[in-house]
Amino acid sequence: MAPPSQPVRNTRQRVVESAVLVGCALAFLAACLLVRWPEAGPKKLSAEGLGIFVAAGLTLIIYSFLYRDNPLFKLAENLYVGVSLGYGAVMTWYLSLKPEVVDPLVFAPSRAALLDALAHRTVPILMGILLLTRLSRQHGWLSRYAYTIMVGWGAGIGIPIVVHSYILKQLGPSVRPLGGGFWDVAGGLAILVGTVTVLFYFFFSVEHKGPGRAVSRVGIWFLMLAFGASFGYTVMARVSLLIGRVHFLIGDWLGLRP
Amino acid sequence: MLYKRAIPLIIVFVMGLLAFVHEFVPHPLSAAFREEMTTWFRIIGGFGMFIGLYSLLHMHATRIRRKQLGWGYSLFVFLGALGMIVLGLVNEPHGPLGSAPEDGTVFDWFYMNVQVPCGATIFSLLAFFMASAAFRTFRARNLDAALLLGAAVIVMFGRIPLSAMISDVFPQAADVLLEYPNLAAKRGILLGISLGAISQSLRILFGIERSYLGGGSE
Amino acid sequence: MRPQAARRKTQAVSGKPQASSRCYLLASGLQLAACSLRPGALLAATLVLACTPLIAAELVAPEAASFRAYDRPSDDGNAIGVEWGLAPTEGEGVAYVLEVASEEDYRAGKFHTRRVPSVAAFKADHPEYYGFSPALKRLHYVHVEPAKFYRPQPRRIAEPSKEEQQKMSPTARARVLAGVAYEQRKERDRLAAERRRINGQTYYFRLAITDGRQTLYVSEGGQPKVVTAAGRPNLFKWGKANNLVFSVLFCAVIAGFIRAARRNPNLFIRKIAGLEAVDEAIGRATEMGRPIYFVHGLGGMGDLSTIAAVNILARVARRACEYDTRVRVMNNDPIVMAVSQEVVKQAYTEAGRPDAYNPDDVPLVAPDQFSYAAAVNGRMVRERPATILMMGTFAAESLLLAETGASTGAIQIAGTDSYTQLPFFIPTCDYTLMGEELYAASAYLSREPKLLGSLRGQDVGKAFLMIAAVLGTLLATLGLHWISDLLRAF
Amino acid sequence: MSTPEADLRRAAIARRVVYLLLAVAIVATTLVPTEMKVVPSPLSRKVYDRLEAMPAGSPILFSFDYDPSSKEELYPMSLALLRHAFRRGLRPIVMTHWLNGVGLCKELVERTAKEAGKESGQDFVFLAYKPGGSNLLLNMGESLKGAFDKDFYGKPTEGMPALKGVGSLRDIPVVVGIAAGGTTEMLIAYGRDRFGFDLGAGCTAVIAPDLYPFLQSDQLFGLLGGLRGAADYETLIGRPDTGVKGMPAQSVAHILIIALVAGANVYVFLIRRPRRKEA
Repeated sequence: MAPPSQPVRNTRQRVVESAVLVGCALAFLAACLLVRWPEAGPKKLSAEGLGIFVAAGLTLIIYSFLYRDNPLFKLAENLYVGVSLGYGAVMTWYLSLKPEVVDPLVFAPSRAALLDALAHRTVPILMGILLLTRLSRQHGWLSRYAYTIMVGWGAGIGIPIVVHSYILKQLGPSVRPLGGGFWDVAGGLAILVGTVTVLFYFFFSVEHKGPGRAVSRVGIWFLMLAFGASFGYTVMARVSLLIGRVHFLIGDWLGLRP
Repeated sequence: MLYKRAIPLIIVFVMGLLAFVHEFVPHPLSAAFREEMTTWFRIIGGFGMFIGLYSLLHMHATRIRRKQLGWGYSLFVFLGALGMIVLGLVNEPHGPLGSAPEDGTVFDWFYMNVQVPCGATIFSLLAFFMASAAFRTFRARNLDAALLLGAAVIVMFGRIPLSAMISDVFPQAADVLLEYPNLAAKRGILLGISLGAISQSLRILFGIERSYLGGGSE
Repeated sequence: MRPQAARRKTQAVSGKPQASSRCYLLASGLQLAACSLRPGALLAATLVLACTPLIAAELVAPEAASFRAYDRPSDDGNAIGVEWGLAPTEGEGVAYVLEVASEEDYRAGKFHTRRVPSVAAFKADHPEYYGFSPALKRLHYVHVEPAKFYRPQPRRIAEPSKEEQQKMSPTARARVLAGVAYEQRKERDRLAAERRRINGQTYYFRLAITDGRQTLYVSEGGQPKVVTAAGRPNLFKWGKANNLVFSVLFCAVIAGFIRAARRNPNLFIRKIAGLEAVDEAIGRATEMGRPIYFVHGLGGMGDLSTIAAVNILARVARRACEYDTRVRVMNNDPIVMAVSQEVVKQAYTEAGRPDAYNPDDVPLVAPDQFSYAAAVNGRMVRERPATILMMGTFAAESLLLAETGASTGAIQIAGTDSYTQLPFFIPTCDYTLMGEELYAASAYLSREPKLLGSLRGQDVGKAFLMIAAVLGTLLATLGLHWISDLLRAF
Repeated sequence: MSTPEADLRRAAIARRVVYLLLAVAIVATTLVPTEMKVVPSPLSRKVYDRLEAMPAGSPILFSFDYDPSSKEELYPMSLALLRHAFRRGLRPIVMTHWLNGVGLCKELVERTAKEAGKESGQDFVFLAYKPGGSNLLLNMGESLKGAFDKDFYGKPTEGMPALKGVGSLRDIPVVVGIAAGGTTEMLIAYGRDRFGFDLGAGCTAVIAPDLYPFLQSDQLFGLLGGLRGAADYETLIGRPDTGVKGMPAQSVAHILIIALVAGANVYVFLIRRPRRKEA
């Protein structure tokens, strides 16, 4: 994951960089010890304390990418991908497969419970196993039977739900009477004009010439203001993430925050 | 060909029609049908998860086997995944057939001190990329981009508490921008996307759209 | 169906359960369209209400004929609807007492009572069942769920006490608790079935009006009038009729246009400004004699945006080959790469230069998100292309690509349906194909019936929405809620 | 035309200077203990008022649909919401639709429950995760205890005091969805519009502007947007925490980025461009 432009590195630069790397590692270890040492001598390192060191180390390694993409960063990133994969697999077992497949059938509390579980769960479990055939090359088509039922249901139920919640309910406020003070009427008109012009901008059956061109221009202005709002909010979001990490490094790791 | 292509398409159509019609029928039978179907999909979902995880691990495994570019790092993906799976299934107080690992287990330690910090930090890198892009490439090259950057500045300044201290006009300006032009445009986009989603559902039901079938030979 | 007759049919004491409820509903449904169109009727109704003088003290019961009970339409059969006309003497202190009794209780003369304030509970409060006709404002209305009066008896499930649970081993305890949970679930299902059975029986209703001092029954021929009804599951939610009509009509329009597009591929689509920008950019690359970069998004071959990207790639490759300019296509998905190689090779042969095609120009750069962006950036900075086209689905890495592309001074054109990334493409690129414009460009170029038909069909939907919004607001401001009621979603 | 290598190096330096500027701005503001008064926005207040208006003991469903990548933005508001729910004596039912968010959800619930002295199964229930997304919501709409027959700790949900009187989503008056992705729209279409509960939303600032159409159509009763939303809610419940502490740094960072964008544009359009015309 190299940063945008990858400067060509000669040996001199390589030496400097490895020296800087060792320096940073030592500084990190010193900071960790310093933080824990003054409290009445070397306290036994609790699991939680060790955890904060590891987390702080990984955070700094990932920020090293800002200087340049380096093996340490790639290692941390791939370790993260691996740990997430493992976590996903374990949690899928404990929260979905075990309670839905193993517990009702293998650990059924009574015969009646077992029969009831068999009645309701055999078909979906068989379809789940069918789904797994997608991984093999020649039997892959068997998985279609599981997919088609799910995709068919999703497409079928999707139509009335989308019409209900995203079209009719959204049209509701667009057909309210324009009433109240000047600003309410102006606001209502602005929303009506905005919605209609944006819809017209994405209208492809009529040439955008003459009046059509004016309407689609207005539509673009509304779109630009909306994307501007999203731009500003996205900046706010990414900055908050960085602030959170800085709070962790300064507060939880170094304990400097008041 | 019948059982590889025709029957699946028939199933899609019948299932879709049932799902569509049952939405309009208040009869208790239709509620029972919905509960049964959603119970099925809840169970199948667990197997679906495994397909996603397996194919990712498989990709990294082939990269290691074939020593492709960056195979060393794929080794770490494997180590991380297998380590977590072993730790998760050990789960000492309850064992693999007990309830999920709770606080204080090594599994939970790795989640809290490796997965959470890495995930949070990687995403926070974007703040830096955004700052540098803001300086080097975000130009008001035409009226549209100028409007966009103008609105962005109004929202960015209006949403921080500092601006409210100076005067109420800034937060109000941001609110007006969000509650009128932004609302109108996003509603227009939402209506457009919804019509697109309905037409895609229709194409799936009538078998015009088949790309989701996949699964090996035609 | 004679709607007028259904309304006037008086309800005999022991008449069969309200058979005409369905036609009553149909009648009110028809009336919705008829009378709200005639503003005159609206005016008449408000006049009648206004001039009913409030007679002091003396209590008068509502008209016996208007007191009726029937199965509530459009429901799962768990409720009975009871309605009665407005009494002349209504007001703050005045309330109604509705008496409910099952078969046995009615014979024994025992009734459950339910108090209804006279200023509330109008039939017009439930448009999802009865529509919007103004007549409903002059009728009181209440849902009655008999199972709330006649509760089924829950059975006690034996549970091991805390101490017993302590003594058991974890697995034994889990098994016992699972057994108890299973019993409790069975009991819950039994109670639900029992409630449905109770709700399905016939019930008898009497109505009285009281102002705290006097109580007066609605009576017919000296006796308090008794009406009966039973809840029955219905087969259609009338409140969702507008949803059904819109869905079916819209799907018919889409299917129609797809079939039309199959017969006549050059169905009209307006010129797409973005495609002209692409042609100009190819021209610029030819003048400067530097390559064109085509950067795919993260989507697979199944995504609409990737299909659109490949269609645009076909045109770019053919045009570039005519002007003898090299096109390099960046990929992150093996299938998309294979398809792109095929498309570029075919475009070169069409342009009469099959020899110019070189597979290395369409490489698989890197598989996952950020390494793909970094690798493409490295190539862009080294090779400094004149034109960069980014088409498909993008995520956070769009910022990395657009920033580096802009800093190399190239003309950048982006096309994506990822609305979260558009705010970053617009200020960095010279032109941006936004959302559906990308699909329109793809349909414009490929003339594929599926894409063409859907696009034109969706346009009809957009036209309907535009007209409905403008007309609806206009009419609503003038006080006519015809369109607003039609679009109400329940 | 300068050589590509020179351009390359200059670009790399410019980029790193900006990175440093941003890092210094945030670290400095975090170190200097500054207090910043937060005036809660109307949309955040609506969420607060809705929870305040709920009678004690009524159930409330929290769906924390985020994972570690959005933790820094959504964990503070989730913490404030749960603290408020426990203080009001409500019965939180906590779940997530995101598999990788289960651990965060567990730590959050256990921490706030211990703080408020509440007991799992008695005062709240942690259902954690089940796959299915919109289908899971439809399933919960018919029977909540059918969808989740066990809670995270393996205890059966049937007969659990925390779920007394809660047969399905129809019996839950208020649901609050905290989203890092598209789950708010899903909660509206497959939940609120069908089962009639009031839906409040919290989300990363990236998505906040896209939810305004649903606020105007009353499909959402309020919205907490990003870290600012958390700061608003912490101020409303009178327990300032990470949200409020982050506001000074947020303000400084915003001003820096505004300066970068405005400055660069002013430099390019007012200073450099006219000179090129003269040459």
